[in-house]
Amino acid sequence: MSKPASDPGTGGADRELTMSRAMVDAVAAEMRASDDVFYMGEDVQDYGGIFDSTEGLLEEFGRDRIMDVPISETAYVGAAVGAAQAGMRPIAEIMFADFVGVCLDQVYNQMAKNTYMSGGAVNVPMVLTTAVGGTYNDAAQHSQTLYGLFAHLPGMKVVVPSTAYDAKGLMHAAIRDDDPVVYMFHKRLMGIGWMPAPEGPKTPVPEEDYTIPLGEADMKREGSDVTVVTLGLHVHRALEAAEELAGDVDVEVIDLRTLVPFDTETVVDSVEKTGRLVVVDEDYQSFGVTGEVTARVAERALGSLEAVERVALPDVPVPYSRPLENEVNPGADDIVAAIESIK
Amino acid sequence: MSKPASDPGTGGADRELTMSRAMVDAVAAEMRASDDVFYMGEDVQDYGGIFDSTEGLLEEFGRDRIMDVPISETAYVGAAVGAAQAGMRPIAEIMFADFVGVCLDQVYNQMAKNTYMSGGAVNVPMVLTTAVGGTYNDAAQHSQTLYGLFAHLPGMKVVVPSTAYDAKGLMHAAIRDDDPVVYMFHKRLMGIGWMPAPEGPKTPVPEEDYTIPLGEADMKREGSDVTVVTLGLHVHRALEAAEELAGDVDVEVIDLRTLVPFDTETVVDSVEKTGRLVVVDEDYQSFGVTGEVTARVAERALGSLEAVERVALPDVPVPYSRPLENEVNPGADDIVAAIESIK
Amino acid sequence: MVGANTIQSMYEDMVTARYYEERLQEVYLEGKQPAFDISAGTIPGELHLAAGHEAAAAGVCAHLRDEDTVTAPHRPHHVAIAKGVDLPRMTAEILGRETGLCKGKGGHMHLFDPDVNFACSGIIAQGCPPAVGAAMAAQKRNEDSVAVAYLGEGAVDQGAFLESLNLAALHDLPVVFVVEDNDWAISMPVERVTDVENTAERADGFDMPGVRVDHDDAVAVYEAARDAVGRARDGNGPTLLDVQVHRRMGHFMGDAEGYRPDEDQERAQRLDAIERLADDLREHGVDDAELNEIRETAEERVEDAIEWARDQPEPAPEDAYENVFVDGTAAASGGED
Amino acid sequence: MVGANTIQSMYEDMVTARYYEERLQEVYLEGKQPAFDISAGTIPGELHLAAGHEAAAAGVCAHLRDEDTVTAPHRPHHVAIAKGVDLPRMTAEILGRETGLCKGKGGHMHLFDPDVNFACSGIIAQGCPPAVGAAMAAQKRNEDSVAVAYLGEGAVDQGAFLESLNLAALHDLPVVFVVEDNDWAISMPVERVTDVENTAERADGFDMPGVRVDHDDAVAVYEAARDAVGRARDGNGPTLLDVQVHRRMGHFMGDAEGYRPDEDQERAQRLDAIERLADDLREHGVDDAELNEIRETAEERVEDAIEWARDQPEPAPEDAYENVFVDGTAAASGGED
Ligand SMILES: Cc1ncc(C[n+]2csc(CCOP(=O)(O)OP(=O)(O)O)c2C)c(N)n1
Ligand SMILES: Cc1ncc(C[n+]2csc(CCOP(=O)(O)OP(=O)(O)O)c2C)c(N)n1
Ligand SMILES: [Mg+2]
Ligand SMILES: [Mg+2]
Repeated sequence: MSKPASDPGTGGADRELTMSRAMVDAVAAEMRASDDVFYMGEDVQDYGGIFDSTEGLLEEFGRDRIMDVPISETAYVGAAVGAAQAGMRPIAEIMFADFVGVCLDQVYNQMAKNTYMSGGAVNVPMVLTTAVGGTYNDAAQHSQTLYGLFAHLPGMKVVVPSTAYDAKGLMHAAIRDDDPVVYMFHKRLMGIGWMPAPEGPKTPVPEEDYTIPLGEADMKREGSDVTVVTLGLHVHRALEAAEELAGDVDVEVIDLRTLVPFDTETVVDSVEKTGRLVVVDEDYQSFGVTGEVTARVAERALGSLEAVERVALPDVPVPYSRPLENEVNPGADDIVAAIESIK
Repeated sequence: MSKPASDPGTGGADRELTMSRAMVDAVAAEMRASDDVFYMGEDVQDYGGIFDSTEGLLEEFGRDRIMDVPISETAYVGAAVGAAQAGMRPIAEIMFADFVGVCLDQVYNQMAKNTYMSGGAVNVPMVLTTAVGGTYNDAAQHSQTLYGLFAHLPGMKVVVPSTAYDAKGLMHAAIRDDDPVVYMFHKRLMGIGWMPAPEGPKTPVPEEDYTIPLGEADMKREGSDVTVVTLGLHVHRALEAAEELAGDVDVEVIDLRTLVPFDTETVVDSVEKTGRLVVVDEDYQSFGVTGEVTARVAERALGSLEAVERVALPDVPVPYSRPLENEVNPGADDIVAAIESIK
Repeated sequence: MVGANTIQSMYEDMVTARYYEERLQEVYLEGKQPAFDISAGTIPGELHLAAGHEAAAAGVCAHLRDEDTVTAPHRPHHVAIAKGVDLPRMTAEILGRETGLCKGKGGHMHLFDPDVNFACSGIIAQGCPPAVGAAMAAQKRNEDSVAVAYLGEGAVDQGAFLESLNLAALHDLPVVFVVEDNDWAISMPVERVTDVENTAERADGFDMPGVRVDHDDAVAVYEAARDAVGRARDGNGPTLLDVQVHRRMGHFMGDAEGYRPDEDQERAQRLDAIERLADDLREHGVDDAELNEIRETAEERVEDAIEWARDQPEPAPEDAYENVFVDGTAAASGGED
Repeated sequence: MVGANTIQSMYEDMVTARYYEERLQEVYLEGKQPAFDISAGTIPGELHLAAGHEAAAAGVCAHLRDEDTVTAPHRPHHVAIAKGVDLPRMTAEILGRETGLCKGKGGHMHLFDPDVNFACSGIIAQGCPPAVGAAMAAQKRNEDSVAVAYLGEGAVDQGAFLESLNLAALHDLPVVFVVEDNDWAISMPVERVTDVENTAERADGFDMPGVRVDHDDAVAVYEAARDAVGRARDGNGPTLLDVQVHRRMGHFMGDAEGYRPDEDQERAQRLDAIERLADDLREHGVDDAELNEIRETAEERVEDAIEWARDQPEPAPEDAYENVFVDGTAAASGGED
């Protein structure tokens, strides 16, 4: 089911969708298919989700299944855990991933652990959706991705789509999954009217249902000189960097798509081919995604690894002012520089 | 001030202390020196801290300075943030690091970020103490170290002592530090009556004050064949493994002691000497300490790095039953095996 | 009025729970003497026993069916027994055995029995939101099952509880919150952590009825719970019950209670809900021989459970990698995959 | 009785705040038309303006001194102005300039002015615990300063607020919690998120006085706050004030308020606390010329602040690495160290 961005969808006949429409498309289809699926979040009814994550769903499904909830993330995320254990398939939205600090216990000590702690006697088939990322000067408490935080804590799968095609397939897979899945969508990719997306995320999307298996990275661009491993918004920045270097350096771009489970093989195979690794991440650099990717390659393909660079948020909270945020959030130029430094 | 465990303290005349006594010693000295220092936590008054972290302090300092608090971690950790910004030097204890999920927002969005978000206009000179670790079958919600989680989030320093000598010096440094410091003490090292400690953590400890600068790793054992980088309880397991292999493999053991700031130099220098790296951690393996250490070495000393192994909790919640916990929590035997696999 | 059969059934639960805790205490100390080592012996780790809390379990659970959900906190055994959790498998779990409720992965603070919809969590008050969620599921499915969340009086200052009150009241969810007030949160007496004398007062501010049961009288609890569970089942929304109980043992095994005044400990021993209920039964014409028989039957059940559990094998070390995900996704996203 | 000087001073704060928000709205939209792009223009990112909330700020802050601490939420400007935060530097911060209060690192949701002990946080209700902590510091140091935590009515279902009530009451801390009830939490009307009509009712269950001020009448707020701040300053503990205000603009700039009934928006425009206060001043004999003068002075102050801010330089990119730690520890524990 995995398709490169260069030829997404099932054919020319497919409509193009923004990432948010593709995500909503999958939610709607799953809600039609089963009464057990419902959506809880702040401003998901009349507002349709601050980042369009539920746009249009209220009309079709009504207020019992598209539920506005009090600003009580612990209570409603925990309620999703309880409803999931009772056999439903709730989707709970944390408006910004930055807010997980007010409800992390329900996320990592309950949602993610109940299956294991019960020896598999219970399971928690829920999806936790949340918006991530910066680039629009929303400062330190509204710009984080926190990919590494979620992925570090065992028991939840973690999904980060970068295109409309992937967003739909991953959402279908997430809702049908019998385990808890954290679905992290980047605000800048959603195609929201007031936050223009780059070119890449809007893709052809088939009308029919399809799933993208969790745990499969996607080669978004083939190349032979350097492997860039990344996710989310930075897939598009990496592709931009690759285009810029085309002719000079032949860059392979791997979109992780899911962090848990992690597709080590695709990454390692690529580095065995190119010998050079650049890991790009919008999350804080240390103790996060870039370290993990580097370590997996070092463990398995140290002999092939000629050079490695990490390009990530340099362990500072996200600053507000434009020149400051631009400095710390890796741009295509930073990726180009990293590639050139080891090519 | 940094001293190897083989010769801790200032001389033979020093009394030997357990790690908990050494930690309390420093807290008491700082409380005597300044009325701004006070301690908040659950069961820190009459109980003296479930893990002896405040044993004896109530008698000397009374209930206004050693404060039992409601089971409201968000409220009292946040109160520490406010008191610190008002110029005091509070110490707030989260009884088990596992509970940080109920108050993470105060920890990472307020305590750790206020300095940066204010452009340095305010600072938050507080210490967050917390007990970490397994080995006594307390299961998934009471056995985590979460080192990687804390270290990943910028704006807080993170300290993990492994001996009484280090515990005292790091606690003095932490309280005097003008930034927030998370002080993570391993239950198994404290020397609590009902949880026997291994040999190593009880060391001679000088009567007088001394600080161990944050950000300095400590070579706990010199060796030339393999570098083992670790922290906390696993320093002692690594030393045990090193002894076991002595004569066959000459193992260097580096105790990180602080995760933030991170002493890259000591680690890299060692690997440049030995060429072989084993990273050992009691936290979950992926997206954590072992990945970060490996990546730092790979970035800076790829040419010297001949082999790397990670030994950590294999991304499962901590299981209860004895054979299961023993399986996942790295033992000296696992460290021996890892060293032998790459020697 | 509460009939003799009901009282007798509660009495059975309560003597079972009491004897269970007394025997677990003994089993727990096996291998931990003379020097107490928490990680040694037949049962390692923390163990929180509920002797003195039985009335709160029996009085509420008497109104529950298997479909009803109960979430319990770190001190769960008495509630589990009253809810009908499989006693041998629960005991095997506490002993860390392969055939335990959770295959030895959960231990005594994390008991899950989906057959009777029982679960627990060792994090203070964090069982409340999932109970609210179970009630939400029932409401959405038009089922008349209810959910009960147990918590200690020390947990009522935790956001998870307070937020849950609001969410439950807002949607008129079929939830009953049961606060077991044993006067202590480990070493902290209730006056040290809140100015509010009884938690029922808090319910008001969330537009929810709050009822205080001042003595751990199982019959009084039963009556208060009848209204509360009935309200929930009838679709009339949640209730907060605040039940006075007594902690007869330390907070956890090994707690010498140095902080606790002798009179307080003595009072807990004196005010015994089980004896009170025996008197009630006597008033209903049950004689001492019958009471003895009930107790003996309960004791036998407990002994059988413990004996069975002791005979069970420990899990194999490699089982540690199973059950992170139900679909068989490799345990280790990082380990040897 | 509230004297003319006091009313006039509140009026000054309020017209300053109102004009400030109106002007910021204009500045914010610079560079964002015709197509609204949140990251474009003079002020990027979210912007939450407080037109219609002014009475809650002026009425409470009138009782405060520089030493008193105030924490504000995501909608902070009116409170900052009433507390005496440096207006030009605040504006420079909102414009992301180097000489802003926070060197351009904080932005409009994270304004810190230690000179007047003002701080904010963009996470709902998370300003409450630090306010409790500031009060705790005052109590420990035997100082008579107080702390005020502002929050919206949408924040009262968040654990951080509820836990803070208990901790403040328990230690009789000098804190005043001020709920600004503007009927909306973004698009969620208050009835959708709680059954409780006014938050003051919640105070009871935490053993704290709760006072509802039903209209955004600055004088009524002033009087309620006099008692509340006075109680705190005298060592008699915390109070919860619940003040009705009105949201005259969208939740944030760019919010078209499609969810909001026209009548509700019209009502917010009609019920204007500033006009009401102008009437009060007239009753005190202040004539329209004087009122005009006050307004003009306020407008000039605002214009000066904006003009100054516009002239300020942006921070240099490399400044991003500073201020993670005050002691100069390298910004990046991982970056190019
Ligand atoms: C969030 C959190 N904080 C602290 C603890 C540690 N802890 C476990 S039990 C307990 C006391 C609980 O008291 P109470 O709720 O009254 O229940 P009791 O033990 O008296 O039955 C504490 C503080 C925890 N498990 N979770
Ligand atoms: C913990 C958390 N959850 C959600 C949000 C997103 N959010 C920001 S403002 C807001 C609504 C707040 O409403 P209210 O408290 O009434 O304040 P108002 O905006 O009306 O002034 C929400 C949901 C947040 N900042 N923090
Ligand atoms: Mg209790
Ligand atoms: Mg509001």
